[in-house]
Amino acid sequence: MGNLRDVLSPFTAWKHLIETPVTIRNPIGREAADGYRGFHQNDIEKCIGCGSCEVICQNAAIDMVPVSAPVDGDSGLRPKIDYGRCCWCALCVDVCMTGSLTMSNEYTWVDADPDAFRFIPGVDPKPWDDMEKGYRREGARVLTGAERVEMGELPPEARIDNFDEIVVGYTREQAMIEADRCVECGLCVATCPAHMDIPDYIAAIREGDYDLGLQILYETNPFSEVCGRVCTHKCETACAARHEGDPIAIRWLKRHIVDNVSEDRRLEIVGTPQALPTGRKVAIVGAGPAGLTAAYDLARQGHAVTVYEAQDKPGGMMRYGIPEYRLPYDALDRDIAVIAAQGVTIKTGVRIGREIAMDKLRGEFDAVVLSIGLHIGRSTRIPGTEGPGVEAAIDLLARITAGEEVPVPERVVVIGGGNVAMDIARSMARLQKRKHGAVGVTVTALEDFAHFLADREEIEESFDEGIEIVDARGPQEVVRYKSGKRKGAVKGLRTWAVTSIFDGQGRFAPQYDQGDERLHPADMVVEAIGQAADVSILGEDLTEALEWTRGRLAVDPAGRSSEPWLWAAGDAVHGPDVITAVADGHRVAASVGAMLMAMGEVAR
Amino acid sequence: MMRDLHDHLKTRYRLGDLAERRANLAFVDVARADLRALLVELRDVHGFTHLSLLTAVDWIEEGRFQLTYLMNNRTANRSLGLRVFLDRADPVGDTIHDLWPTAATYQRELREMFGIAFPGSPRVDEEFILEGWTDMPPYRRDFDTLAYSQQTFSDREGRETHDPRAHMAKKLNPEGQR
Amino acid sequence: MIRFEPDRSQYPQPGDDGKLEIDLETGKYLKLWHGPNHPGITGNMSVELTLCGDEVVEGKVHVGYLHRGFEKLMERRTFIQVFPIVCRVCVPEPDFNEWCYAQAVEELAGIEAPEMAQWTRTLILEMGRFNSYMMAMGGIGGALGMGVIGQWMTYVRDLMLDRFEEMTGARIYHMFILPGGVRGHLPEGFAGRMEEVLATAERYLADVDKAMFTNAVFKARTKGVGVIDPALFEPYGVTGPNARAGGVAKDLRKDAPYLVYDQLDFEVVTETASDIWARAMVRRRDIDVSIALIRQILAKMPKDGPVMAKLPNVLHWKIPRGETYVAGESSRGEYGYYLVTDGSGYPRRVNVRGPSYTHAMALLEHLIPGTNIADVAALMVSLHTYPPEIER
Amino acid sequence: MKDIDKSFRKDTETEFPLREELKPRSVTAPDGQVIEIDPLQDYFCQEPPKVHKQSYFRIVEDFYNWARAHSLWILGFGTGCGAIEMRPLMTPRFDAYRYGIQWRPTPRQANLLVISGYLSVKTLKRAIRAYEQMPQPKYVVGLGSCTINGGMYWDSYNTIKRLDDYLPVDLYIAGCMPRPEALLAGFMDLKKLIRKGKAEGANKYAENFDWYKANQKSVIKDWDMPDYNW
Repeated sequence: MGNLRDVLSPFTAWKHLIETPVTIRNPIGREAADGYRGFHQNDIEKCIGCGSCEVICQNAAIDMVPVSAPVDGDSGLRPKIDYGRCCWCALCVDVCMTGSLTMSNEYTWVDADPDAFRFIPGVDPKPWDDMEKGYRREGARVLTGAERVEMGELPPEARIDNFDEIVVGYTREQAMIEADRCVECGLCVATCPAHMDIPDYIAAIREGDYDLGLQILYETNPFSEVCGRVCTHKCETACAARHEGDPIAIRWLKRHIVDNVSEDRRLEIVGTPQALPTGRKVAIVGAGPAGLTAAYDLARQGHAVTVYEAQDKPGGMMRYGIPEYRLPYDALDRDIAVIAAQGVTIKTGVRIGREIAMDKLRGEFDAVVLSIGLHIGRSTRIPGTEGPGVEAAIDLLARITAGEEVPVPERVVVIGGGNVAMDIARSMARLQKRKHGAVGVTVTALEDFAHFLADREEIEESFDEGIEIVDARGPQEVVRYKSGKRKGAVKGLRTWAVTSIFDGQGRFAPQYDQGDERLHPADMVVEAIGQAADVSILGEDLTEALEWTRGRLAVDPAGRSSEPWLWAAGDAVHGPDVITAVADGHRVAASVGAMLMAMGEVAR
Repeated sequence: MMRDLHDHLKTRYRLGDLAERRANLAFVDVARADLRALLVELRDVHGFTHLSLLTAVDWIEEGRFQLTYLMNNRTANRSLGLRVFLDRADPVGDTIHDLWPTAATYQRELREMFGIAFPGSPRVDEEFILEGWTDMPPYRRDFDTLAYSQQTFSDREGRETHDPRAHMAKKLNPEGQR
Repeated sequence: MIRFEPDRSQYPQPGDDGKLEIDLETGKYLKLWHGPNHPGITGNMSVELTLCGDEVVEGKVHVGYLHRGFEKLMERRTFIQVFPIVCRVCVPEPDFNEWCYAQAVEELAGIEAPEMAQWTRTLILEMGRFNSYMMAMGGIGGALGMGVIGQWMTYVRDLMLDRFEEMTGARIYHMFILPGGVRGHLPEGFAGRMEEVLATAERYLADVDKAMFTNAVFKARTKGVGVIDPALFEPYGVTGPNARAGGVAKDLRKDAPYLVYDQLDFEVVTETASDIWARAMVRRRDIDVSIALIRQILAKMPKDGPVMAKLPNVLHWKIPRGETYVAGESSRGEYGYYLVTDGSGYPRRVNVRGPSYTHAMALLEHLIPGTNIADVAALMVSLHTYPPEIER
Repeated sequence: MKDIDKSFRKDTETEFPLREELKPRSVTAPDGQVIEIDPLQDYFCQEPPKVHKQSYFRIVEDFYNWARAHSLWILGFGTGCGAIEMRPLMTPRFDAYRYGIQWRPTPRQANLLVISGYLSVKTLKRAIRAYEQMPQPKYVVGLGSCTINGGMYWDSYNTIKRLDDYLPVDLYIAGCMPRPEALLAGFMDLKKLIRKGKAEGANKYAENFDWYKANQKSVIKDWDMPDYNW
């Protein structure tokens, strides 16, 4: 038996009688901790509706419901949360690609109606919408990779005196890591002009199944090798990962797939047309991306396709506009080889309108597709542009590709801030380095760096290569020597500083600060401010018969002109890049194919 | 250390290769006929006196169940997982409740959740966790818990979700053009 | 000590096969369902007791009332999706599940959590242990009619839950230990507020010592009652405080140090009697160890540093084929996760080895016969079992 | 109710046998007397529950409701995780007793059944018995996601998804799990409902008794007990 202490000591508990009670006076609605995981909040302006929250939710508590119209990079969907499912684990907050989804520290919600516990945070008003406290993700997004795998490049000193390809391409390991970052939301698909199945081929990389990846690429784009190098990758601007980190390197991943499938294997996978020959004939004018894509599609449908190309080699702007250091010719040749393998006849060195008239094509073929591109360089028409020493960028690029001799003076000034300006500047820099051992190129652009048209990496690489880029300069005059031995030769470009480019209505109307005038010394001025289509090939009668809008051939959404046998595609009607041209090619091919099919039905 | 033990035992029992996970944890395949003798030796000679757990893994593609006997030597703090494979079509295990009485509980669970029979194990056929279960043993891989749940218990209606990619394709490119 | 010794001659005798012949229809026996809805049961489980007089002649444990099929559900969730559900396996001490799972995944995926995360995890586990012991302490008091002990302990536990809340963002299911690290850093001034809680706890624990452990009634009802023969420890898989109460100085924190326990200074608490009192006392003294550990961790842990290792994209995270077993010393004994992966994005099999599994089933059924009906609740509580981890 | 896929209902055709102790039999008492017993007749009620009639006078009914609202006696049956947050309510810190709320160990003394989260099918069976044994008027509160739409066990084979298919729920409290403060807020709301006479779950149960029974029996496949459990 216990002693007396054992009996008495329990009574010491009575001292609590005189202690202050620990009771919380008003427990209902007591504020939770600052970082409490309470009810959800969503900044719907910031949210892009990528649905990663839905994917990660293991309770199937989140539905994506339409709230606004979809636009590039925003599906218009917003998460609707079912509090009959939620477990407040906040993985949705942690995975949120934009950081829009958070949690308040509110926790009281009582209702007699079980169907009431569903709401769209940020859309359905709730008392906790504006609460400051609650769970926020600490630091950067960690559940999905935020940083892009850096792409290997030739260093400037190794690349400046040659036209070798700069970009090295990902190794398998690098590609795997980069592909792993994709959250497969698919927002990019709508933004891509050709609607490529981007998440699918990225998934194929993760699986290491390059054959499958290539197959997916070819479903939407026969120029994957080209696009894997020079695509303007609008998709990456819609990428969910860009909001808190770098967008997925979609372009490089595409290239990675093609790089990892041998040429023979590629021909094997793509195969030849499975459709029976239809006996229908289609003529395509211009072997650029739009024309060849249309040719590929139509050939796969079983039609006999003939492509006419004025230049010596097919490829159009891809060959004659894009410098070799960005797109090696053999890469382009490999893509074209697959298209040719579909039974497409490509006749090069044939200029329609000169050697063969359009009318003849009309007579010989069931349909004609015009994909002539933009091969005439526009001029600023400022004083001094007429005369020697002023060149159009597009002409120069084509001549460089063709292996012709081009003038390479020690000082060159380029007018323009787009990718073509960069292309010619960098090509000239290479030629200068070879010839003179030094780079002397200045690029003058209307836009300031914040609004530059050329890709950021183009600008950075240009700087690396020693090219001077002066932003916000408006060209006023090509100054020529008035006298002396070099009379009439180009002396330089006079520019004013730009204060604004567009007026209040958004029209192009540059304003200058005339006090800020500079003369950029030059021996040659290259204009790279845009191109135009050479529509003279149509001939007068046809030009007369067709409808036009603002100098461009008028076409319906499917690319058909006002003449039922004539379609137009590519830069000439839509612009401005390879992937848009590819998309255009598909569209036109579908329209042509439908027409041919209808003809077939009638004939039968 | 584990390797020494493995080399030592390999001479007398049909053992697979030793898969070392950590310095103090390894797994090894054991022929079913050798299991009991091996367990007894491990317990009585090598100090693996503690049965950490006994459970099964369903390798449905390979048509067999894996029984894992995780033995622990509490003095040396080493664990050895013994893997015994049973034919999935007629899974019968050997009871070890007389070696470790607590194994009877594990065996009851395996009987109920995987449908592995352990003849002779006490109360092995009694209901353990489930009650009135009429379907196949639920831990088997071919049992689809989601489908079962959807069939058996009703969801609250009115939920609909949209895939961002398909939704955008439908809204922005209704004709499905490429 | 006076003990009532019943006349056992009237009791059922084992038959030839060693089993009791109990014919309820004779009217000599009473079948009593202790649970699932019963104030003297440790959670939602039940013990089917057969009584002869007020002595229990047979007890069958019934579990499964809380079975949610976790192990099945985990097989159809990705590795990150499993993270929120593991803590639900054991309600009163959820953190152990989070750690075991995270550790197992990290091991198979070849990831190492940063040092800061290791310390934070240790802190969380000790806080969880403290809370779990508080429930056990209150439960033992409650089972023996000392409701006030339960009131005090629940209050102290609640203070600790407040610390959990500010640290992790939740009271019960903290979901803080992600595979790869932990979700965040400690808030400003956390150590100071923790110290207040620990001081309050110590004050209340001193009261518990006086009101319970020196209480004549408590001693009379627990000493020598519900003795587990240490020879049964191995066959019945008894681990943790239940074994330490029988003099087995085994503690995985010491024997197979995980996290940062090898950098902490503490001793393994043991008792020798192996009865209810010893089991309560081991836990009581282990609370002191936990308190000291929390103080040590807060003093020694790094002030800043990364808390997450670099993870692959968790939305399609695949782990190569492999299997592992990760165990630690929970407040109830060896708590482990057996994880099997098959190279896919989902676990092939997850098996949770909860200490209650062995303690509440085979061991309890072995201990119950021969006890007085009034002691059954105390016996169960002293084993400190949580039903959700038995059936999962 | 859903169309039922036969592959998931293997034994629905065969009636589950009644539990042994519920079968009629004759028993010999220790003194040798033989007694015929039929447990279903002898121990259980044969009547389905009836609608609890309101008082004829509005003022009397209001008074009753006022009284009912101020004595919520909760059945201390922790059916799932959420029970752990009920415990703090019973202690001085949150002190639910000051609001007239207390816990009772037996259904016979309780008028509020709190389903604390998910219900496994096995517990559902007990919860139904507990509910039916409670005297009228009685109320049911569902805690957390699980009672509303299955919560995180939405794809589990062993937990129900919608509590209102099986028991009449008067009020739901969101959370996983709801904090003690949220529970108190819920109980306060329940009081308001009771005072307004809107917490009529028990009557709904009586009125739709067959529907509830059919739902209950569709998931409790070993229905080996009487239909009326009071």
